[in-house]
Amino acid sequence: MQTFLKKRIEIMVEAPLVARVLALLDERNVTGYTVLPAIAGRGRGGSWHRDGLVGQAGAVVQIVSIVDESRVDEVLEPLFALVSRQIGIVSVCDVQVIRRDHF
Amino acid sequence: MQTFLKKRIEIMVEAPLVARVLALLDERNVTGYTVLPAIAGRGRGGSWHRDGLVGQAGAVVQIVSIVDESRVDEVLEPLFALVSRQIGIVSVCDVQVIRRDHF
Amino acid sequence: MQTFLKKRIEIMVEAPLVARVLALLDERNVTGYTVLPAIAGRGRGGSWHRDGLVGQAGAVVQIVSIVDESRVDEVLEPLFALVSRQIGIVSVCDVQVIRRDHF
Amino acid sequence: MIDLAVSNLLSPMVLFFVLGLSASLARSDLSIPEAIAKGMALYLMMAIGFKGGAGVAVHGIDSRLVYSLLAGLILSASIPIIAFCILSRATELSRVDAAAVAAHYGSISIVTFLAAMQALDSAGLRYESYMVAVAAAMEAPAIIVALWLARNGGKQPGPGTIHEVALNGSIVVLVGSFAIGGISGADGLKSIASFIVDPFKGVLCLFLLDMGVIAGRGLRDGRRTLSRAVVAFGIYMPLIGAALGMVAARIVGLSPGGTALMMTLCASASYIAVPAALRLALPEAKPSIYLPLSLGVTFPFNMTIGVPLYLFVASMFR
Amino acid sequence: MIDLAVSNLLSPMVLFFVLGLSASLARSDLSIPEAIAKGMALYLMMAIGFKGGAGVAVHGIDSRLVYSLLAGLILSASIPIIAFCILSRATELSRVDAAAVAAHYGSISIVTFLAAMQALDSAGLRYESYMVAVAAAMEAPAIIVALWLARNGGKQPGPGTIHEVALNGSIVVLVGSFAIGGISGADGLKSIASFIVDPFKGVLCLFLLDMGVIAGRGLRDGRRTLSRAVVAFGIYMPLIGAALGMVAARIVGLSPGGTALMMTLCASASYIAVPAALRLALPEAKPSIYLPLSLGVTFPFNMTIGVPLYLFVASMFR
Amino acid sequence: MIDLAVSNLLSPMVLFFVLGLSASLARSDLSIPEAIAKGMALYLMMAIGFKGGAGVAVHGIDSRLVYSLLAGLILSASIPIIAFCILSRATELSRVDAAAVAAHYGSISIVTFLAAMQALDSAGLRYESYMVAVAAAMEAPAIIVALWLARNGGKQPGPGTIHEVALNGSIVVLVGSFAIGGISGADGLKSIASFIVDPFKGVLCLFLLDMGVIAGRGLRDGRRTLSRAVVAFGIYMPLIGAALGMVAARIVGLSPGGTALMMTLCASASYIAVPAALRLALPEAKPSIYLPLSLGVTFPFNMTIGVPLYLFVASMFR
Ligand SMILES: Nc1ncnc2c1ncn2[C@@H]1O[C@H](COP(=O)(O)O)[C@@H](O)[C@H]1O
Ligand SMILES: Nc1ncnc2c1ncn2[C@@H]1O[C@H](COP(=O)(O)O)[C@@H](O)[C@H]1O
Ligand SMILES: Nc1ncnc2c1ncn2[C@@H]1O[C@H](COP(=O)(O)O)[C@@H](O)[C@H]1O
Ligand code: NA
Ligand code: NA
Ligand code: NA
Repeated sequence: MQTFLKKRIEIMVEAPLVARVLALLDERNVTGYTVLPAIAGRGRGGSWHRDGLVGQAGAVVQIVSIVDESRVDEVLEPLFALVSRQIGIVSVCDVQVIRRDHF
Repeated sequence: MQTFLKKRIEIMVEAPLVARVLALLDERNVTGYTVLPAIAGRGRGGSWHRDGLVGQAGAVVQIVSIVDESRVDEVLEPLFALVSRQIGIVSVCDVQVIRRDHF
Repeated sequence: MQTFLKKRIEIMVEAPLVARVLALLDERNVTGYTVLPAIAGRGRGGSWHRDGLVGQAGAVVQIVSIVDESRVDEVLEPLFALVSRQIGIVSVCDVQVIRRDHF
Repeated sequence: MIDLAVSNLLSPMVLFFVLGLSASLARSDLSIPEAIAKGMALYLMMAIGFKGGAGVAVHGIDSRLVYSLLAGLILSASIPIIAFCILSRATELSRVDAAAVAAHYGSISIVTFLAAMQALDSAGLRYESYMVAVAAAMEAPAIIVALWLARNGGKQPGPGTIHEVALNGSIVVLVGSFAIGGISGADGLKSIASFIVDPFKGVLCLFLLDMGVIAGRGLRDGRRTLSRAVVAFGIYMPLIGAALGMVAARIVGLSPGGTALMMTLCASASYIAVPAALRLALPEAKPSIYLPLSLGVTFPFNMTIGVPLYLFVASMFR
Repeated sequence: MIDLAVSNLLSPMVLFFVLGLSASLARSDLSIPEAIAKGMALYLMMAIGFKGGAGVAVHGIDSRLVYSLLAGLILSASIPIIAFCILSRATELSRVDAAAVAAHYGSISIVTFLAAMQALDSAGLRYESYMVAVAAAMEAPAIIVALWLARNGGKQPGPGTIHEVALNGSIVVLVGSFAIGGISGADGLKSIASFIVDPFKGVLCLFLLDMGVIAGRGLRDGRRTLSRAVVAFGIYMPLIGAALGMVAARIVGLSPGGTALMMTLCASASYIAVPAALRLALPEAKPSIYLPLSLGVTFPFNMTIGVPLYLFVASMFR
Repeated sequence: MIDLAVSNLLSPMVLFFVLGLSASLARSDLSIPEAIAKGMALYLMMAIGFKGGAGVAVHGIDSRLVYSLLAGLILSASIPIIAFCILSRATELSRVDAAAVAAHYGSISIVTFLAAMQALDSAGLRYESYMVAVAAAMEAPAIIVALWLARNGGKQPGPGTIHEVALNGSIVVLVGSFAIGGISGADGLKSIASFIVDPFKGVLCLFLLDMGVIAGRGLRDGRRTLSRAVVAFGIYMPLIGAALGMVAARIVGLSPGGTALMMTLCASASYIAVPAALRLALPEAKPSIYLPLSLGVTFPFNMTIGVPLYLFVASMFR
């Protein structure tokens, strides 16, 4: 089956920042993204857990966006600027997709 | 440590379709899969959010299945047929696993 | 934009075991990890679903940790020992990150 | 009339709905966790089902019960045809989209029904307990008719779709609780009244706060995707439905309260069960049309203007 | 007897359980969000713990309290041994699987206990308030005995496992609320009665709807993985447990109501705390055997036939 | 005094808080699903808002309402400045961290406020209904002042941040319910009293169980990250705040109950709204300092020692 090479950008970012990251992706005309919840984690700044009434501070959310290779840099630069002062991890990997037109 | 090359299939599909996708994977004797919830997203058809009482329409769910390379095509063809009329994104990437027998 | 090669370790493990896996990662001084919930799945041991009052037995949780290549083996060996008697799948893939110092 | 409308508009129920709607339009981050909203929906289904069943057990089965069910089925099957004809003429929607929208208006919104019941209680108007069963009966038929309209003789919905709609969780709870209420009767009701009767209205207020937020989101989406003609349809179609419901209720001989409920059922549009079914059975239809229309236009219209209007009209048959 | 059984079977509580079970078997998508189910479970634990503690505060500490706790501990430790012997002889299960199943039957199901308490309330039978504490005491010992059976002198459960079981969230809430109820007494109970007493029965109904769905899922899984001999064990073992519980209750001198509760505790099998503990301490045992057996066979059996039977037997000691 | 303190410490409310705290410190896995905790928080906001509004509708608008709001605003803006000065001198915190901590103490903890209201009810002390509005008014100003302190003339918080804080979901529900309560008045309150009044205290108990768990987690984190000087600040700062609140309440002429509430508001520190706002507006400040301090030190201190102390002091003005 024919597949096409794209990039999967995975952003783990602290919850209060999510709205800004999504606004950034919208601005850059990324075709789409999906936000996944996380329940716990640990980083250099300590550990967190989502049970109970907790505010957004500390908690992390995962954003996945599959984009064309040609768009990657255009998205990473401003993401880096945004995330550098905040809590956030951005990783990119190669994926094969079956519908070219979608991205 | 010795690892083995497998393929990680990631399917993001609208929630009402999940049962059909899983039935398809079962039919093709995929050894296993895991379904992860999503909380929000945006695509060409607009954005959605899972808070509040929302129906399944619009919401997306992520299905992850790690399979042997030899099985990939066998799974992708019918998945493509199923997803092509619906909302769904299928991506495949290479992964190394530590237990060969499991997949 | 300059990026750096790291490894993304993805662990799907039965819920009762999560605390032990995280303790192991802490012990090995992994810089961070994030735990994502799953809602359903199927493997050789049957299928499960998180709706309703269900205990932890059977349910699976996903742990994602991005680490430096040099640390991978150090983490995989004990993970393998831990997971081999239990329910768990460990996979590793290449990713590019934008902040080198973080891992 | 004005009294009724004002007292309905100033009831805590409607005020909480408006609060949610305004918060959502002002882009507040107010939101109710999905699990809580689903839990409240289950509770409301269980409560009205049980109360309806217990009511039937107490008052006995009415010969009108069967006629009302029949009327509901016929209305739910014929309203989509009317809606489809109107949409084909008055709007630019494609055949498939028109059929999909039509399905929503033939089916019902249980929350609107709840709001009408609560308004009747406040106004001291009585209604037939079995109207809950009529509501359940009206959920599904519209979908089948709409699929037939969309395909116009093409391939029919598989038995899978019908099974999925008929055994939909919320219908099972509603019908099941109705049956349990019928078996348990007044004693059963008394034994769990402090769970399903006393806090009911308060839970409904909190639930409507959530529905207001959701409706506001629908309204915002709708601004971008709906044409004027389609928005107008979302406002006059409930009135047409209500008129048909009124005629049917008079023929069956329902009480004024029952008439108001039948009008509300016909006027309301589904936004949970039908969209999910259509994504499977009619994936070509665009959710970005039918969801905002039903949720962002018709639902708020009914909550604020529709329901007091139907009550007023029905109360003239006293 | 037949009266008691019928009135129990037709109580809203059991009917909601059956509704959930049937919906699940008919493959309806009815489901209760995990968070809601956990919230209700917490509520039920808090409520029965508090009421039990307040009851003890009012009626004073009974010398039988200590004997009952002791009896519970001994039963919870010895029932697994009996179950293990039977399973080794009557079924094809491996040593490890037999030990794992045995652990479930020595421990208890708090939901079955709740259903029995509610049935006693409906039948107007009184019981000792401290039976809640007995229930808590019976959660853990069976696990330790079963691990010893599985290993037969091999490596013992680490202190980690025991700590995890003993400080398990639901035991903490149950025992903690019992203590708080004991400290707060009748005044404390009065001040929060409209939360933990009045809506209790209704919440239990909704909770049992969920448990029915889960049990139905267990039953479906069990059809594939359980042999006849194992299924049979899931039905006669509760009766053996109940008989032992009855003897112990008579020796301790419990009231008829307390006897029925002790029988229910011994007859019921755990499906939350024990499975989770065993996944850590005995990972070789197959969850696909012990989960469906406890949840899909024994739990529905106790809910429908077991509990009214134990009540009937216990009520003969009046 | 000792009577009041003991009866407060032995109230179910505080006991459930202590249960959660102990369970968390003993590393039990007790936890309440996030959705349930958020649902309860919404419920509590809705209930106190509505009751406050209905209270104002019944008793009429007091000239002191405006003065109290003003006093609240001034206190919320000036306490951070005092806190900042103390922190700069008495602790090793950086300018930015000191400003961030100061923001928390200028803002309020609504749960502490609820606990104080409940303690007043138990003690039979009355308070002004509009204190709820004062609480809402005190949420935000401290943040703006703290940002100014951190930047000291640098770039100011964008309108985005202010919008986010002011339209924060919980403030919207609190203020909105207050308005709805004011419009609906006594009749509205009566119609939903069995939801928002009767079970209130019980829900608060369950909620405080959760808050105890969270506070325990904060306490555990704090052990590692907080210096002694900072922990001490978390205990004496509430007393300074309470003293200021007392003076302001006397000037405005609040009742003893209202005085106790004003003291509690000034003494309490935010741990939800402010941390979230600061992550956006002041990301350089370390959450690992302000979260454990507010949640793990000041909150438990107020719940156990602070609130009864403020009540005692305020009750001397009778
Ligand atoms: N290497 C990593 N892999 C996966 N998630 C991480 C990693 N590092 C940090 N995180 C997540 O990001 C959050 C904040 O990290 P930090 O800024 O290092 O405290 C953590 O609590 C984790 O949820
Ligand atoms: N490029 C993408 N990367 C990740 N998720 C996507 C992407 N495109 C679409 N999605 C998800 O799929 C849903 C439907 O997409 P669409 O069919 O484009 O409207 C969106 O709401 C997203 O949750
Ligand atoms: N190949 C796979 N890909 C993704 N998830 C899997 C896979 N195999 C198993 N799982 C997950 O691991 C759980 C236990 O698998 P098993 O031990 O094979 O029964 C399943 O219920 C799935 O959630
Ligand atoms: Na309709
Ligand atoms: Na037992
Ligand atoms: Na304060």
